Amino acid sequence: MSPLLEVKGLKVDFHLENRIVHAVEGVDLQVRRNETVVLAGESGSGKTITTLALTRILPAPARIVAGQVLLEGRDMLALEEKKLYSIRGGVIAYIFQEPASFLNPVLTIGEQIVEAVIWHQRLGRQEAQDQGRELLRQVRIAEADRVFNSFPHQLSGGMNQRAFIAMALACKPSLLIADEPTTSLDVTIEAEILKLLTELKEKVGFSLLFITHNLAIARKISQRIYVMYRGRVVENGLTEDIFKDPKHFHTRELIAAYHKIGKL
Amino acid sequence: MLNYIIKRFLGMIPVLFGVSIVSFAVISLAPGRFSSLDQAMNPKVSAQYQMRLNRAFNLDKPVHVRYFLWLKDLARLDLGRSFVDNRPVAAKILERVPVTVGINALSLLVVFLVAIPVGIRAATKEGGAFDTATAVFSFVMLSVPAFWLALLLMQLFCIHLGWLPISGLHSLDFDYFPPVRRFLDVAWHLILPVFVSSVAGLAVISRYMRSSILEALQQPYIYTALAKGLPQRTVLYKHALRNALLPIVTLAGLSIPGLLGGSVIFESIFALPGLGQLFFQAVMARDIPLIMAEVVLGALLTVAGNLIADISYACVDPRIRYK
Amino acid sequence: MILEAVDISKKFPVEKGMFGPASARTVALDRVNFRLMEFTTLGIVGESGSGKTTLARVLLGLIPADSGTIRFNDAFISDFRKDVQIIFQNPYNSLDPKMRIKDALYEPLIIHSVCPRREMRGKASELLRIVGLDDAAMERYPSQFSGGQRQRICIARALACGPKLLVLDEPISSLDLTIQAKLLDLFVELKEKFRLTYIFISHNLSVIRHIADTVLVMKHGRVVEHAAAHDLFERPAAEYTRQLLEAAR
Amino acid sequence: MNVSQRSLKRLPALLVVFLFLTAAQAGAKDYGDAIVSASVADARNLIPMLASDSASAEISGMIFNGLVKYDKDLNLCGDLAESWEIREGGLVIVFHLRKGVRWQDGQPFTAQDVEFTYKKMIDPDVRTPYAGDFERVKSLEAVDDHTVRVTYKEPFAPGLASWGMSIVPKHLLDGKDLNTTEFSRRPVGTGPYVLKKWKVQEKIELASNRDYFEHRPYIDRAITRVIPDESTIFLELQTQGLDSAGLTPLQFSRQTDTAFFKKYYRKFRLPGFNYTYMGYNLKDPRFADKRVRQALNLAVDKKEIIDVVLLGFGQVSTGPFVSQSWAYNHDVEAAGFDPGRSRALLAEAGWKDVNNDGWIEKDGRAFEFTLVTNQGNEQRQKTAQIIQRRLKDIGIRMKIKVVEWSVFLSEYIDRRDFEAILLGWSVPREPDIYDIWHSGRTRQGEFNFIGYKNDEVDRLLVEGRRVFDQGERQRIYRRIHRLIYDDQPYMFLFTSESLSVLHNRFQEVKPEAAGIGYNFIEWWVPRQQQKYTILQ
Amino acid sequence: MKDNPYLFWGLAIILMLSATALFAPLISPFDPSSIDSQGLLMAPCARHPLGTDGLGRDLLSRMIYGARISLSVGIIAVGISILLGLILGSCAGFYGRIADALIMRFADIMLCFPTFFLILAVIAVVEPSIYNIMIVIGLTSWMGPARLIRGEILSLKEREFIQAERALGASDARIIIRHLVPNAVGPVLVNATLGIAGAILLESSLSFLGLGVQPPVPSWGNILIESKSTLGIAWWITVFPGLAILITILGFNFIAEGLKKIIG
Repeated sequence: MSPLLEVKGLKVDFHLENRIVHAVEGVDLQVRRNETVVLAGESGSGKTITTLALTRILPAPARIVAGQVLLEGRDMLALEEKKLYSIRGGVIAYIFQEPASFLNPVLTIGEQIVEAVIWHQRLGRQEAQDQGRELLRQVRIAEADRVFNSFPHQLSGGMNQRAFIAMALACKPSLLIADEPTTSLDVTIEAEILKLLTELKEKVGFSLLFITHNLAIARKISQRIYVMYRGRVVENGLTEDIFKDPKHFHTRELIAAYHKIGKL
Repeated sequence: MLNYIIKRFLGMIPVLFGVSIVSFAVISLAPGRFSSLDQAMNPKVSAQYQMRLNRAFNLDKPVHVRYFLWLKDLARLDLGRSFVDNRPVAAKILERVPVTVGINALSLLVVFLVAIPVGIRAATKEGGAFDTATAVFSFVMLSVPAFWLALLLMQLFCIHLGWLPISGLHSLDFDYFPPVRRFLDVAWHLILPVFVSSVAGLAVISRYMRSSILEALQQPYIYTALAKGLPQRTVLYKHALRNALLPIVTLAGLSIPGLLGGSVIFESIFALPGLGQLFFQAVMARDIPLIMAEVVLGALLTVAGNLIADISYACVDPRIRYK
Repeated sequence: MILEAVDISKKFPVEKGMFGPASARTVALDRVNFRLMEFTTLGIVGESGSGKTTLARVLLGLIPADSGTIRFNDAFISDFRKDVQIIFQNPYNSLDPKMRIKDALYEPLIIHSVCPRREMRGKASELLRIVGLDDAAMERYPSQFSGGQRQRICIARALACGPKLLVLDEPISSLDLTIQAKLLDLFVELKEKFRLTYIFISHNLSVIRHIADTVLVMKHGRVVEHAAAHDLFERPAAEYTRQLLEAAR
Repeated sequence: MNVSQRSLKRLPALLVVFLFLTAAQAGAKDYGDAIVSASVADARNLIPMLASDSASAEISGMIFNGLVKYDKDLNLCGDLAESWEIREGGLVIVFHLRKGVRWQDGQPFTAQDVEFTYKKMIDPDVRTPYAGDFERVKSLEAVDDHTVRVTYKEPFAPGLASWGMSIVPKHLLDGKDLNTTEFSRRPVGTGPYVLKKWKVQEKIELASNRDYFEHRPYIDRAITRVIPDESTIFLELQTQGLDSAGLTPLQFSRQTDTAFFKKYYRKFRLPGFNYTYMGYNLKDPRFADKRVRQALNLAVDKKEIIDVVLLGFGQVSTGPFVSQSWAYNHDVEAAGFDPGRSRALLAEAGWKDVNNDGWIEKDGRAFEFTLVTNQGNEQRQKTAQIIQRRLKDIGIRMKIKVVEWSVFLSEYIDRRDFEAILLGWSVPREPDIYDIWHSGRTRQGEFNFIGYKNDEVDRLLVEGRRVFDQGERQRIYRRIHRLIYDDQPYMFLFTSESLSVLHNRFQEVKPEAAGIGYNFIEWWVPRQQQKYTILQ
Repeated sequence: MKDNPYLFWGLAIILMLSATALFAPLISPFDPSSIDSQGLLMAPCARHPLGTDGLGRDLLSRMIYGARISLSVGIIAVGISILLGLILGSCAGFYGRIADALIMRFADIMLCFPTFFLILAVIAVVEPSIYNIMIVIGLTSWMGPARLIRGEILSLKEREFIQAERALGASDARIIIRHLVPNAVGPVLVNATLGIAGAILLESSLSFLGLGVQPPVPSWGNILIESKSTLGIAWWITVFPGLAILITILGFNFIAEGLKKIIG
């Protein structure tokens, strides 16, 4: 069965004032339906840029130089901008690292969820709000109404991230990209969020592309791992194979650090 | 909210008190006293007249006594009478307020209505022709001395082309015009003054808006908005603009005191009966009650303006409103 | 015993927004007691808001405690500012951006007149060598270094005046795992070489397990458990400790 | 001519209009139009006795009348008084008031109004600057409704001219506090014009008084616009925004000889009623020496100052009077410009350039002094700079200090704290200059601040006040003129001419000694040239 | 330098003007105060490239000497206001609480007064020579820099490298001089260049009110004001000084913009 998402030879350059930086130098990866894939790598390895390139929401200086992003056979990079609107949020959704800074500080949580629902599913405002509150309950937020009307700075990191997940799943995407969603959270809350994500994946059914530098998490939730180093995928395979028999020196370095201070 | 405002008002009292003391001291101790003589000295004006004036205006009493007398009157909200023509100071100020506030409000309106869209367009088309054009305009307008610009524009538009009236607020037979014509007449007279007085503001606010929008567009929550598939327009006008407008609200609040600050030069060139002129003439003639009234009024407005700016900022930015 | 903290407490006023009541206060530290043995590493673990950073700052005298006392054993700590140093979490914030590395290293040397002016360059390059950096770093500015390198420079600066006790407030938490591993080794090496005593604060249990001799678990400003590292990880006494361990596995 | 006019008024309005139409061709004057002039400052108080600033004085002068006024040849003639008699050797003046005169609110004008005005003038609570002359009156008595008898403590010649002071209506002001009454903003007088509208700091509009006792003025409205900036006034002139305005020498000579101005305006160059002088502090030993003062006078070329500063629109001043006044002594010759004699005179007084460093000294001290003048008067500052350079030529170092007006009065003039000042006097029609030159007038706040004392001048000044006969007074004041010029207490510099421009649609404007405004009520504008006609 | 056009052009303008001011006596064709009663109001011609004024004085020479006055008024006035602002601002920022409240309240009081009122009050006591004008403008415009520096120091004080310095045992004075001020100097410099522009404008407005530099000493401000009455026939006396002020302020604004780019 063809994979949900297939990335071929993706290259992204950064045009800075006086020099060009090759952030992504030819990445190939696949994500099948309902599969959890981890994209592991240290800071500066180009993992975040790769995921942002998939739906072309790159920062200004970045330019996609080469490659294809096939989503159910259609190449995202060739699509006209207007056509991408329905894909972003509708087919591919994102969760980011610090929920507080990735949520608009002057809009309520409810408003930020509702606007996506209205835009994608053309619902009336009242209907959209009901659906929004239901989404918050779905991500196990007890006082859904209070949170619906609160602002991001009034909620804890964990609560904001739950709201963020609700927002991402508002339009039932088939691929959820999570970029280090729990790195800035406390250990206990991190565990809860990971548990929530896996449960929702089973219940709702979507593929998960999980980006992290923490191999403990990678081992816990993923079937397959891609290891990125300096803009290239240096190794990929089933999770257990990578842990047992890492081939690339950087993977080995990662595994060694994991065994030393990564796992308990 | 209320106890915050009360706290701020209580905070104001010392400032206003300080202002009144400093200004009373400055104007009383500064050399030069009130005198009715014009610069063309008229020998017919007798000498005792000056003595009578000094006695009438308590100028012969020591400074601190006079200050308390003034304070006592202020407590009864009586701002006293102007030395120059003995009219109540409050009336003299009130009759000038509409002109000064009117022009300042108009130019503030022009500034915010024009500068914000200009700033947005310059930001969204960064580096484009429009952006560089507005940048050059802003720089030049920031650097041009306002009264020099006024003189040149007057020479061009009023004398050379004759399109605009030179000075004053109304045409000669304004009182006999029908209402509509009256409105047009005043508007016609205000074109040049409002333009000249809003030029600097336009430059500052459009540059400020441009950098504020550019900064907002680089914030992380913009990626979230894009990731949700929202169109470019919504991302710009709902997410970025609302955050970018926050500092502008403060700027608007802070320019409230300016509303009452008439510019002396401006009003004398365009012969507009504003507060700037009144204050300058009062200071030159050492008309103490009038000076004190305007200084305290100005101080009250400055402090009130700061409060309004803070409150408006809080109303607009939820991060400050609730913790 | 190098240091003893007795009933340290500290409250912070909370800003309840511009219009809320200003009087509400949260508890940062609530009667914290512990003893620190010389040449050992005390690990302090707790989630954000548990008061571990506040404790570090109180120990360094950067923030005054509301009540309680810190007694130093003057056999070890004779000159407080010289003998006790701190390393912060965010490497991008703990070096003066406008100052060359050479001058940053000279600061402690000048303040405590560790050596005469002409020997300072030598001393500085020796310090850099100790933390694994070369002389080229001298003339460059902090912005020209990676996070890991900057943290090494901070360590060099802390060692400049020959401290006895180093308080490490999440020193490696914001770095990549591989670099965290290397820095941990450096800390261990330095502790032996200079016979130092550490207070190592982290929210990462595996890092604490790796380096700490005894561990202090904190929650909402109170010490929940204080035990030898081995005992704590095998047989956690407090319920909260068990929860933490469970979540991390 | 007056009687026929009055009867016309009683005819119903419509008929009157008809008569005008028929009368127009017969060379009779047309009514209507408005004259727009500008003032740098707004009026402050329109009660004549309180109007100390020039703007207020001008406006109230059109709304009120005094008992007497000056005619075109600067002689006193009757205004509200038809005639007057001087009795008991000048001790008593009896005024016979004009009959049938009405206040602008219809009430009749009587002697009671004159008595009321007099009482208010000497009332200490009324802040009038002009009380001086009236305090010399021993008693004033309204013999009947139209006769007033004024008795002086001693003969006081200037007393007659003082009755040029406007008379105020008793029935409107009796019992009111003149300093604060609203009357100052809504005056009611007997004069040719009525206050119609006063928009503060914008404009004051006067309408013609149909029942004016002489005759109804031909120009319906006199509007004064307040324009604080001189250059803005001139700009308004260039677009016919104003009908009349004063001009600076530069504007008069260079900026108004354009086709536009020749087509629409008439220029007037009239003798001024002022003189500018450099006053020495006579208590300063250097200036106490008359030879030094005369030497300084010779060192400065007044002609050059007039050419550069006034562009020739002025005359060299030789004393405290203006040439068109009968008191002026035409035999007094200006000393002329002679630096050589000036150096000689200075040497005679002991001032020589001993170490020939270019500056003259005496007993080791260089001749150095500071000239103080006031801010805001460009002509005085330019004059000071020219004097500075001329005195440099004879080795005297003069510094210029420009000070703000009210500081100038209180810190320098009142305190006599100056070495030399550059100032000007406006010269009233009445030649009595007792207050400036009499040695008794040197106390604080009084006008003989240079401290001038000349017994003969003192005696003549007192004499000039007692004598009523103009011939006799002329002889006295001409003598005073000679004596003062010889003493050189002031270096008399120049009298600047009053330059003005008037729109040429106004007819019957004849410049005389008293200027052009004396017959303002006669001015008229032919109907087709009228510019500001509004439907009443 | 090339990649920062604003700074380049700004410095070019100001250096050219400073040179003119410095070598005024050498390059000025005439003595600025020599009165020539024959040459009144001559249009720009070979002998007088910028024409002559109402007293027949050569405009070019007066403009050159005027540059000296206007520039020095701007620079010295801002020097005083920055110095005062630096001292008061850093005390308020660093020592906080009472010092902060006192200094800031005093600034509030001073800000309530219209500038020319403060200036008039001082000028009335001390006659308006050039130096007094500079001092007065300086004394009445320190509030802006003080607030700016206080804000900078308040934010810097919390930064960790200051805490580290404290931990090292550095004295307050050392921290202020070695660390706080160098880091705060960037924005202050920008504020200073804008301040100079403001001071030059203020001097010309003061001349308008008769309070500026007193004739015969030429400053662009008082040349411009004297030209008001001859605008119609002698346009050059109004246009050139105005242009000179415009270009000078433009130069300083460019430098400010350039500096902003450098300090980021």
